[in-house]
This record gives sequence, C-alpha cells and structure tokens, in this order.
Amino acid sequence: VPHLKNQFPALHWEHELGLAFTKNRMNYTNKFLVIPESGDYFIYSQITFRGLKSRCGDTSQGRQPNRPESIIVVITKVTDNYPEPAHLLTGTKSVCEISSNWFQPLYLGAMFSLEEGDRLMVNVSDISLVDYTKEDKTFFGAFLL
Amino acid sequence: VPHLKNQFPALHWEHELGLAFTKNRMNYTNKFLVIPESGDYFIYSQITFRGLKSRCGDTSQGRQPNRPESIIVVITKVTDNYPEPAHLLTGTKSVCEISSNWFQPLYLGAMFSLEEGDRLMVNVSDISLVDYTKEDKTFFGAFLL
Amino acid sequence: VPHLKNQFPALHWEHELGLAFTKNRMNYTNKFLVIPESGDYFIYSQITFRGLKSRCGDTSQGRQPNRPESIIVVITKVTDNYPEPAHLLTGTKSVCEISSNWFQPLYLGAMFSLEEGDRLMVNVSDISLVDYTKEDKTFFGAFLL
Amino acid sequence: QGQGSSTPGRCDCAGDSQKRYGPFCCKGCPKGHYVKTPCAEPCGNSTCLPCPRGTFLTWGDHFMSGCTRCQACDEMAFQVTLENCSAVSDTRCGCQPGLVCSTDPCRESSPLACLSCSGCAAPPTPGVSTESALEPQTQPAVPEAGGGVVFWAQLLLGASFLLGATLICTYFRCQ
Repeated sequence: VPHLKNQFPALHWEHELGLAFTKNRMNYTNKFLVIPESGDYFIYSQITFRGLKSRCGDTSQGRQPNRPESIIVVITKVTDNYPEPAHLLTGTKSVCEISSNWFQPLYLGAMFSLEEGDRLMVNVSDISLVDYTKEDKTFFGAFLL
Repeated sequence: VPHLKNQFPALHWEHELGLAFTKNRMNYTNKFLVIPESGDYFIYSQITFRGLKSRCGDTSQGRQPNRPESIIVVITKVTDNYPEPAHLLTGTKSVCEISSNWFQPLYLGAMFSLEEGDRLMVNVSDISLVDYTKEDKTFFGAFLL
Repeated sequence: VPHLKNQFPALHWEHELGLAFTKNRMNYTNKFLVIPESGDYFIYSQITFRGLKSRCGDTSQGRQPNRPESIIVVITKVTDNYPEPAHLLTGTKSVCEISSNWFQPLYLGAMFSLEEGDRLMVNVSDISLVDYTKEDKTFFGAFLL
Repeated sequence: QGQGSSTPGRCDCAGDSQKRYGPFCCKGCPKGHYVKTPCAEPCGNSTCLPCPRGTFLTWGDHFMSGCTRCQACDEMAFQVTLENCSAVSDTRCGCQPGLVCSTDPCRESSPLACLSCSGCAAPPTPGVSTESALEPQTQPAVPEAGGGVVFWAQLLLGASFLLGATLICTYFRCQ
C-alpha cells in the first residue's frame, strides 16, 4: 500500500453519466483513473470551490489577517514502481474574501509521461468547499497524445 | 430553434486575422464554431474580465457585502439532436474587489465527444466587463484529438 | 537580434530532472523552447505567484486604492521571420490582497501554428513573486498535435 | 550548387534579408506586407500582399506569412485612440483629456485604466501617469449586449488528425 504522506482527501467522480465517459480501455475505479497503456497523456482538472463565510478574519478595525486560508487542488499519481504518490499538478490559492459568500475555480492541465497501470486521482484541501453541483464546473480528465 | 434557457450573451470572435485561424473544414459563423466531423475534441477558452468600479459594496464601516457580484464564462453546445443548449464548461468566480480598477482571467479547457454539425459558443455574464483589447488575453479554440 | 519592446523578464526552466522532459527533437536552451518541426502545437503554462506583503495600499480608513498592482504572465514567440517577438498568450490579474501573505496561480493554454525554429519563452511581470519551489506549481510545456 | 563564401549580390541566404524556402533563397517582404508565396527562382522576390485592415507589420525584410492584429482601445475604460492602426503600426491608445494612465509606466499589457486626477501638481498629460490621489471616473454608458462591439478575441480552431492509435480516455464529472 502506498505511503500516503500528508495527503488531502481524494474526490469520487461520476464516469458514465451526462458528459462523463471512458473509452479505449481507460478505466475508472474507486477515485482512480487507471492508465491502460504507457505513453504521453494530457491530464486536466477544474475544481470550483465555494465558501459560505468570510475567510478573511476581522478586517473592520483594519487589522491585517496574516495567515490567509487557502484552497488547494492536487492531481496525484500512484504507481507500483514506488511506494509514495507523486504530485503531478498543484493549484493553490490564498482565500481572503471579505464577502460572506464566495466562489472560484482552480484549473490545471499539463502533459506527462505515464506508464501502464499508473493511477491518477484528484485531492483537495477541503472537500466541504468543493462545488460538486454541476458537471460543467468541476471536472477531471486525461487523454493519450 | 433551440430553447435558449436563461442564457448569457454570446461573444463574437475574429477567426482569420492575427493569431486566429480555422483549418481542416472547421468553420466559424455568427458566434458559433461548427464541428465538421464527429469525434473527441479538446475545447478551451480564456476570457479576461476587467472592472472599473469596486464591486464590493461599502466595506468602510466593516459591513460585509453578502451578495458578491460575479464573473461567469460558459462554453455552450447547441445541437440539432435536442432543442436545449448544453453547458459544457463553466468558470464562475465571485468578484469582491476593494480597488476601483480590477482585472482577472477565467480559463477553461476539457475534452468532449462531439458530433458533426454541433455548434459551440462562448457566453459571458456581462459583456461590458470583457477585455477585448488584445487577442492574447481573450481567446477561444478547439481541436480534434 | 529581436527588438525586445517593453518586455518582462523571462524564466529559466529545468528540462530534464523530475517531471520535466523533452523528446522528439524538442529542444530547450537558455530560457527558450525550440520548435523542431512546423505544425500546430498546444502550448501551456502555469505560474504560481506569491507575495509576502499586502499589495493593496492602505484600506484601513476605507480609502479606495485606485491603482492595484498586478501579476502578469506572457508566453512569447521569437521567430527568425520577424525582428519583434509576438505575445501568444497573456494572463493578467490585479492583486489587491488585504492579507500579508497571498499566493495564486495563473494558467494559460492554447493551440498555435508554429514554424520550425520558432522559440517560446515565458515572461513574468515580477520574478521575485514567482513560486519556483515546486515543479507541480509552476510549469511550462508544448506538444505537437 | 556550391555555397561559396558570401560576396555582395551572391544569393546564399546568409544575410538577414534572405531566407531559404526549399531550393531557393528568397528576399523578404516590406513592412505593411506579408509573404503570400515564397519566390520561385534563386534570390527572387516573394509574393507579398498588403496587411489586411486591422493588422500591421512594422518591420521590413521579413518572412511573416501573416500580419499582427491591431490592439483595440478600451473605450469603456475611458481610453481614446491617439493614433489609428495602420498597415505599419499598431493602434496607440491613451486616456481621455483630463484623465491620466493609472499604470506607471503606461504599460500596454496591463489594462490601461484612465483615472481623473484631482490635486495633481502639474496638469495631467494624457497617457502619462502622475503619483497622486486619483479617483475613478464614473462609468460611461455601456453598449447593449450584442451591440456593435466586435470582440477582437482570437479564435483558434483547427482539427488536426493524430496519426496512429488515438486512445481517448476519460472525462469525469464530480459526484
């Protein structure tokens, strides 16, 4: 079992309904996308985060919050070749919203050399902040080049 | 005629001059990109928004604006198979800027299975906030995989 | 020698270690990715910026800062065909953070027709704001379609 | 065909003003024009056509197969066109009279917001920013959605067919 160093929770995904699909032996199982064939893949994801209370501490007296809270998304690779997962892509943003109702997306996308059997997952800093209500706002995908 | 449910205004695009081009029977007509051949396409767009007055209500007395204004971009598919357009990708961000002059981009990109004759357009929540001055800041594209 | 109109500093990249790689005659030399073969390429980059002091001027008395500072990333093409570089993609965002420690990414990606020998680089408005500590947070790449 | 050392008049693609296209070295195109087709004889002239309206190329002796798009001035951000785009130079934008550029220097890449300048030491020069308390101008009337404003965004479309096995994989929707 891979040593899951201080890892954020991974997301579950719908992989058949609506706009979602898998094809050409690409498999999805239990939060993981499984790579069927070695090669160069373009991997991408967007996570829309939303918060219901201001995350900026008290600014009314002009005091400066020093430790901003943040939203983080990581696309992680787990491989049989090595016990520790690898962070392929990370989107990280401080969140200091003075309004009590905020929302924003983080988008990631890049090309990687992957091997047959490698598994990809998406981890987020705080699942409770993820807007999972619409498939066009939060998504994850990969294709062979 | 497709039933245009509560839809934002669509953008016109330049498709020949400068960096813009269409090839391999991909067509652009009247705000729509027309898919020439069924297959899997990677679709992407970036819209740079800019605003001229603070959109954050009065924060001087520390009062918290509760309903933040927002910027939204949607890549929409219109198809002959169904009367209602489908939202393929949505970027939505609350905007609460205490400075009177703000600007920020929203980027979207993902792969979709499309059919010959499908049409793609880009809708935005407020056309007057779109920075249309430079082709490298606001763009829209698609390619067959 | 290309006429470098008011241009931001270009970044150096690691192109062999860790997740980085070049293949199929794609070359990296001295801040430039060199295009080995004419064709359509998908070019992408993410730059994570971070700031250590609030960049929003004095908002304690509710005065509105009018000239926000900004973070800008530009993917630039240099070609032997023309003495002036071309801005292919630009991400520009105003930064007005009331917390003293902020961080955020800018992502860009699009398809371009390039010629053999064209060179690509990434310029940023302020190198001192770039988070270069992790390869999964700040990256740059291109592939032939 | 030998390529001896370069002597004046020789056609060996050595200088900046020549470029090899297949078997020939061709001369470049003048400013305000783009290369439509390369030359068809050694050191011949390429076929050069004028840059279409809305595009430009400032330098001559080049080999660009397309012209650069002119930038648009952001009228909704109180910009004015100081100089229209021509076939050889980009649009030059500035601020409406009495307003000053809010970025210093007046950089083209960041949105050039023009702000009224109260209490400036010197009368503001359009396009030149002065360090002083600037207030935003009230916003002008906004053109109707879908009005005459053509978005000069760029549309990159293309369909290039990948050779060999194309394995398309998964696209997910968050559960």
